[in-house]
Amino acid sequence: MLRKSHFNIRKFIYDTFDKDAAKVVFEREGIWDCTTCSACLKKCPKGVDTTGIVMGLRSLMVEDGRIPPPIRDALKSIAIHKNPWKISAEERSKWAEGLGVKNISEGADILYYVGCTPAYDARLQKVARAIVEILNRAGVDFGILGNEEGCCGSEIRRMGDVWTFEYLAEENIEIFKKYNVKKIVTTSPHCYNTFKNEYKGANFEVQHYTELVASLIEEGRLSFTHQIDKTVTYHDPCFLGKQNGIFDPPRKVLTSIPGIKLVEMDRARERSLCCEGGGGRMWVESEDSEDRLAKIRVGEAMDVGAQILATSCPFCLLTLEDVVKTGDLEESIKVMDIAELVKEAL
Amino acid sequence: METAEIRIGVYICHCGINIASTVDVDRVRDSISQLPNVIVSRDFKYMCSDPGQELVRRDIKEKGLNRIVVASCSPRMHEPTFRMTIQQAGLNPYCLEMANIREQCSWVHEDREYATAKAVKLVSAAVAKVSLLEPLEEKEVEVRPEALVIGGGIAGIQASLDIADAGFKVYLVEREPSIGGHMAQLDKTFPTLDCSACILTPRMVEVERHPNIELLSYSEVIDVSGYIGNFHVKVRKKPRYIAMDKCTGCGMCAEACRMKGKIISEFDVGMGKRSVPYIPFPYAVPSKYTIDPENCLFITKGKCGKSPACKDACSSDAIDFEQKEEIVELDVGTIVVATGFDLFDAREKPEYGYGLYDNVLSGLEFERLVSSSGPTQGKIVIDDKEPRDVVFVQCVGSRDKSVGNEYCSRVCCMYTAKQAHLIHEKLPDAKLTVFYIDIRAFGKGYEEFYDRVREEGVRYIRGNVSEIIKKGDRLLVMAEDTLLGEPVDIEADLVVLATGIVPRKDVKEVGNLLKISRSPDGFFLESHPKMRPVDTATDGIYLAGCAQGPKDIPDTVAQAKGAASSAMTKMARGKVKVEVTTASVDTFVCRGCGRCVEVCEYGAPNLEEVEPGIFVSQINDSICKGCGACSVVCPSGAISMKHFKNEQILSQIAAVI
Amino acid sequence: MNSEAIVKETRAYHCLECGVCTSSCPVARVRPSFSPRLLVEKALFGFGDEIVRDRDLWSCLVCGRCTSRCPSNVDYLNFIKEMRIEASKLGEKGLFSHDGILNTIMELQSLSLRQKRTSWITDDLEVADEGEWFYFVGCLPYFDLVFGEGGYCDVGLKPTERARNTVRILNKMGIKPVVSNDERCCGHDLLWNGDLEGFRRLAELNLKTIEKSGAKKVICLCPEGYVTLKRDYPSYLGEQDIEVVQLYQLLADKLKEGKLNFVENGSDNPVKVTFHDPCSLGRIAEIYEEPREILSGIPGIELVEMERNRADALCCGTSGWVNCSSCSKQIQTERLKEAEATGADILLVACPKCGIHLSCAKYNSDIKIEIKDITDLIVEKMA
Amino acid sequence: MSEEFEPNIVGFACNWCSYAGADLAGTSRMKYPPNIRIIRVMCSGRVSPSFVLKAFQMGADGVLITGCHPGDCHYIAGNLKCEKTMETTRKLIDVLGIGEERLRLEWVSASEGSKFADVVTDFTNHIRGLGPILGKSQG
Repeated sequence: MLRKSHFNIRKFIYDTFDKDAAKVVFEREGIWDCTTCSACLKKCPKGVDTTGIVMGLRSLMVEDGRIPPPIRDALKSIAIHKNPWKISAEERSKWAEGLGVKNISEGADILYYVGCTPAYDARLQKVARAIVEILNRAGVDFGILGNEEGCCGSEIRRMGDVWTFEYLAEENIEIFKKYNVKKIVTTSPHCYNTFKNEYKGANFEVQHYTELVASLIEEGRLSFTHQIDKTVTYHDPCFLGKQNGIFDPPRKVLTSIPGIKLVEMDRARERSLCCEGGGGRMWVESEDSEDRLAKIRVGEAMDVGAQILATSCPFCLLTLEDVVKTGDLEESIKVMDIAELVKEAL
Repeated sequence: METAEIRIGVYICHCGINIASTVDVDRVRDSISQLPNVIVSRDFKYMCSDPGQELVRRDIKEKGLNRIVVASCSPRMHEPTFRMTIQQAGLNPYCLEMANIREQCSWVHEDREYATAKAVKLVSAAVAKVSLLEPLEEKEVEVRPEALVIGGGIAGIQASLDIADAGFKVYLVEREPSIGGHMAQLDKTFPTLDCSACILTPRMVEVERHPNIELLSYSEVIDVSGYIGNFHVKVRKKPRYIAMDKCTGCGMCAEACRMKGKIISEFDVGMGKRSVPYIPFPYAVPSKYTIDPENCLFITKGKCGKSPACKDACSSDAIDFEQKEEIVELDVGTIVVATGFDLFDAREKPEYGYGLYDNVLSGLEFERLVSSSGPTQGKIVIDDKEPRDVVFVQCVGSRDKSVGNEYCSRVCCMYTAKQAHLIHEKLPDAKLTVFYIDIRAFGKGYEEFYDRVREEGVRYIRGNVSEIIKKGDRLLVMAEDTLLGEPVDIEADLVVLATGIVPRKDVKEVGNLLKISRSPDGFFLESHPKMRPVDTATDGIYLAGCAQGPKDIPDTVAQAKGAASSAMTKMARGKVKVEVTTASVDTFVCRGCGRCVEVCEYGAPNLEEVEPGIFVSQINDSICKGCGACSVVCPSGAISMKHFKNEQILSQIAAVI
Repeated sequence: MNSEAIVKETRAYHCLECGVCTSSCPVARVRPSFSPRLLVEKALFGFGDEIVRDRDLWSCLVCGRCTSRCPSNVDYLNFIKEMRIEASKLGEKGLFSHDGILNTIMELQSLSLRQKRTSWITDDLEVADEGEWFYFVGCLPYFDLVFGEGGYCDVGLKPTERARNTVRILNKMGIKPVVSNDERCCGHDLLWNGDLEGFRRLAELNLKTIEKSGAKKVICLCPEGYVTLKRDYPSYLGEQDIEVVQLYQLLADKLKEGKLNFVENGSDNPVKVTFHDPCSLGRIAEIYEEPREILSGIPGIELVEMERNRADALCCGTSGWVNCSSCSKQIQTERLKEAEATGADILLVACPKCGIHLSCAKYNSDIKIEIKDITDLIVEKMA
Repeated sequence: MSEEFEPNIVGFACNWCSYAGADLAGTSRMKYPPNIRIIRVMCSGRVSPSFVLKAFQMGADGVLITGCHPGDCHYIAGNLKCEKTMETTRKLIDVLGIGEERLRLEWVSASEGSKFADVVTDFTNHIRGLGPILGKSQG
C-alpha cells in the first residue's frame, strides 16, 4: 500500500512510541488505506502486531468521530440492519427462497454461515446458491440461520469499531449456542478468520467452504460429470491463505474438476498479492484507481494465460471482477468463485 | 556409617567485634553447651587464626571429638579452612558444619536481643545437622591422555592439531568423506581476502600427517558412555566401497562411471554435478574416492552394465563392493564437540522466491559460483549472462522471529560486503545494492572493510526486502528505504540472500548422545556464557565453533584453541577430582521408575536391568554434580543426597524454628 | 502394650508354625528375608525389642492374606499394628515414600486449619451442608496435587474425578450428599503407621464434623476410609450413631431395586474388563460381590477374572506410603501382568490408592493395559 | 522480646547465587529483620516439598526459598525445577489451609545483596501482617 498511498505503517508505529497516539493518527494520512491483509505482520522479523496497531489507531478515530462518511454509513447500517449493505435484516434470506434450505432451528450437523455480502449482493448470491447446491448434492446435513444471521463483525473490527464487534461476537456466540452449533462453514474467508481467531470463548469448529468441499471430494461424496476445458489460475485471498495457511484445499478442488488446467501466477500462496477488498476497503474508494492492486492482479492472471481467474472470497470476487468490467476485459478473462466452477462441473 | 558415639565441639567466633558487638557470644556459648552430644562449647576472638584452629585440633585429640561446629563467618569464606583444620587432627573433613552468624546475623541485624536469639538458633541447627553428618571420601579418577574431536571443520581441525601438538592422541571423527567443513566451500575470507582454500589446505594436510591424529573420515559417533577421563565411544565407519589403502586418488573411476555428471554435488550446494565415485573437492583430505551408495547403480539395482564401470577402470583394484560398515570402539579422556552448523533454508521465506527463481541464490551458493574451483570456474554468470544489477538481502533467517531465529548470525554482514567486493572486482560495471537492517562490523578490520566496499560504490539501503517477484526475465526487489520512508523497487539480474547460520538438523540427537543441553536458540549450551564459554555442563566435554553458536573464522579458531586447552588441562594432570557430595541410591528400595533419569541434566543416573524386567537406578558419582534434584523426585525415597540428606535438613529446620 | 500383651491380644500364641502366612505373603515371595511367621515367633520367644527395631516391620502391606488363611486365627494385622504403635513410641518409622509429604499432609490436618478441600466441586454437582447422607471424600483433593496432572509424581490420574463421579452417581440416585470442607483425613495411614494419637485427633474431628452435618449415614468410596470409619472409629472412640456404607453396597442395592440403570450398548463386541479387589474392600470388609453385580448390570461389558481374585487377590503393593520399594514394584508388575493375561482391555480398580500404585508401576514400563476406576465406567454408562 | 507477633521464617538459599547474595547483604551491612533463618542447600532444586510442609508443621509462619535467576543455575535448570515443584506446593498448602502466600520463591543473584535484604524485609512484613497460622499469637 505504501507504493500508492501515504500509508506507512512504520511511521505510525514510530509515532506511537512517544506521542499521544490519537494525535498521530489524526495528523497522518493514510490510516484508512490499510487493507489489513497482514502481509507485513507475517513478514515482520520481530513479530510486531502491525495489523493490530492499525485497528487500534482506527478505533481512536472512531471514538473521536473522525470517520470517512462511507465507513460511517457502513457502521451505522450494521447497527441498524446487522449488515453493512444498508438493506433490511428481513431480506437477508431472500437469496435462498425456493432452494428449500432448512433452518438451523430444525437441527443440522453443520451451520452454513452465509455472510453479509453473499446474502445481499446479487453477484455473490449466485455463489451462495452454488454452495447450497454443492452441499445438497453431497448429502451434507446443513442449515442456515435465515434472517437471524447477523454480521460476523470482521470488517467492522478492522474499521476500528471494536465495541460493536464485541457486541456482535457475543450475540453471535449466543445464537450459535442456542442452536447447539458445533461446526460452521463460511462463504467468506473474512468470516472464517474472525470466527476462528477472534471469537473469544467460542466453542465450535469452523471451516471455509473450500476445505469442506475438498474433503467431500476426497471422501467420494461429490463427483463431476461435466468437463470444464479452461486454463484457470487461483488467487489466494489474504484472509484464507496468508493469514490462515489454507492454500491446498482450494487447489485440490480446482484440480479435481475434469478439464481444468491449473496454472500458478508468480505471486501465489504465501506470496499472493492483496486485492484491496479487506479491512473495510470495500466501503472506501481508493483515490487513484489507476494503481489498483486488483488491476495488477488481473494483469498477472492474464500473463500466465488464464481464461478464468478463480478465487474463494466475496471481496476478492467483487474487486477483481470490477477491474475486468471497467477495463473491458470480459472477452479475455472471467472472474469466478470456486463454488461456481464446482457447481458447473457437477 | 560410624556407629561411635557422637561427640561435638562447638566454637563460636567473636570475629574481633564483628560478631561480638551485636551477638552476646557468652550467651550463645552457654545455651549451646546444654544441647545433647555437645562435649565442649567455646568462644574465641578469631577462630580462623592459628591459635583458633589449634584450639579445635587440641580438643579433637584431647576430648575425642568427632564432629565440629564453627560458628563464625560464611562457609563460603572459611569452610575449606576449617575442613583442613579438622583433617589435620585426624577427622574426616566432612564432619564439619558452619553456622553463619556474621554475614547472615551480626552484620544484618542491630537489636542485640534478637541477633543473639537468632545466633543460638543458627548454631543449634548446625549442631543438629553435624550430629547426623557422615564422613565422606574424596575421589579422583584417572584421565586417559586421549581425546575425541567430533567434526572436521576448521574448529575440529584446529582443536585436533593443538591437542596433538601437546603430545596427546586425538581421534578426529568426520561424517563426510573429507575434512574441511564449510570453510572449504568458501571462496575468499573477510576482511583480509585470503583465499579460504589457501589457508585451510595446509592445516588439513597437517591433520593427515600428524602422528598423534587418527582421522576417521566418513564416520559417525553413534554412542558415548562413561564420564570425564573415561569416555567409551562407538564410531560407525561407513563403507566407502573403495579400499583406502589402494586408492591413489587418480579419479579414473569417476571418469568411467555411467552416472558421471548426473549427481548433484553437495560440495557445490547443488550448483555442480559429480559422479557416483567422488572426491568432494580437489584438495580433499583424505584424497581418496568414495562411492555414493544412494546413487550407485550396482548397489541400488545390483547391476551396472556387465560389470561396474568403475571397477573396470581402476588400475589399483581398489573398488570393493563387499565392504561393510565397521564399528570402532574408542576410549578417550576428553571430547571436543565441533559439529558445526547448517545454512538457513531460504525456502522458509517464500516471499524471496528462493527455490522458485534460478537467479535468487543463497550466500553459500554464491560462494561456489564465485570460487575458481566452483562450477563456473569463478565466472559470475547466470544463464550464461553476466548480471548487471545485483541485490544483496541481509538477515535472511537471522534476527527473524517469524522463522524462529531471534539471534544474529554474526557473519552475514561481512560476507555480504565481501561478496559485493568480489563482484565489483570481477564485474566493475555491475550495479550493487545491499539491503540491510543494521550493519554489524565488529571485528578487527571489519568496519574498515565495510567502508572500503562502500567506497567501491556499493549502495547500502537501510530497510529489508519484503518481496521479490518476477518482472520479465529479471527480478523486482521491493523494500522500503526506511531512512527516507519511501518505497524502493530495484530490478535485478541476481539476488544473493545472506542466509544465516542455524543449528544442525541433527543437533538434538547429537545432544542426547553426549548428554549436553542446548540454549533456546538451539545451539549447544556452554557452562557459563562468560566465564566458561567452552565448557559444557558435562565435565570433560568441550565446545568449539558454530556448534555452540554462530561465529566467524577467527572466533571459531580462538574457541577451538580454548576447547583444546581445557581438554589438555585435564589430560595433562592425568587425574581429576570428582564431586564428593553426590546422590546415592539404595538399590534395594529403588523401584526403577526412571524419574531420576528424566530429571538429571547430566545423565548421572542410569537404569540397569539387574534381573529380567527389574530395573534399578545406578548413579555414577563421577558424573553427578550433587544438585539433589533426583532425590526430590524419587517417589520411593531410594535416593539420598550425601551431606544434604533429608533427615539432615529436617533436623536443621526443626532447630531453627 | 508390651510384646507379651500383643501376643495375647492377637492370639499369636496359637501359632502352629505352619508357615501358611509366610507362603501367602506377597512381600515374602519377592523378599525371602521377610517372614510373618518369624516375626510372630520372635514375639513368642520374647524378642519384641528386635521386632520394633526391625526395618521390615514397615514392609508388611497389611493386606490380610495371612490373617485370612491362618488356621489358628492369629490376628496378624493387629499384631503388626500394635507392634508399630510400640515402635513409634521409640521414634522408629518406616521409609516414607514421596519424602513423607503424604504423611505430613495427614498430620497437618489434625491442626485447626481452615482447609480449602472442596474446590473440586463443579457446578453440575449437587451437594449440601446438612442432610441425611454424608459423603466422606477422603484424601482425593490432596492426591490430585501429588499424583494428578503436573503434580510431584504425575502418574496420569485425576484423583478428584473419582469424587465428582461419586457425587454424580449419588445425585442420580436422588441423594444430595453433604460434603464438608471441615472433613479431615480419616486417619487410616496414621493408625497403621503406629501414630495412634494422630489417628485419634483426626477421628474426633471427623466425627464432630459428621455430627454437625446432621447426617446419619456416611458413604465412602475409598475402601480404606470405609473400614476405618466403620470398624476403627467405633473400636477406638466408642460406638457411633452413624451408619457407614460403601458406595458399591449402596449401588448394588439400587441396581436390584431397579433404580440404577445403564444405557444399552448397541455394539456386539463387549469390552473386556477385569477387576482388582482392593485388600480393604475385599479381605477386610468382605465386599466381593457388590462391585461384580454392578459390572454385570452394565451392558457391553464382559468381566473376566484374574487368576487370583476375591479373597485370593494380590495386594496393589504399597500401604500407608511407607517402604514402597523394589518389592512393591515387583508385586505391582506381577499384578498388572496377571491382569493383562486375562486378555482384558481395562483393569478396573475400586480404590483410589490401588489406582495410583498400579498406574505408578505402569509408568515407564511396557505394560499396556488401561487402568480405570469403576466409578468412571459407571458414570460413563449410567442412564 | 516485644509483645508484637514475631514470625518464624525458614529460608532456603542455594549455595551459588542466593546464599552468596545473602552474604553480600551482610558484607554490605544492609539491615533486614532477624526473623529469617537460612538453611543452605546446594541448589534450590534440592528443596523438597516435604521440607516446606515439615517447616509449617513444626511451627514456621512463612517459608522463603531463594534461587539463581532463570538461566543462571549452577546446575542448569534446578531453579526451574524448584519453581515447578513449589507451584504445586503452594497449591497444596492452600488446600491445607496454611495459605499460599506463606510460601515465596524469589530469584536472587550473588550480586543482589540489596535485593536479598528487600525480599526478606518485604516477606517478613507480609507474614507479620498475616499473623500466626493458627490465628493466635505464638510469639
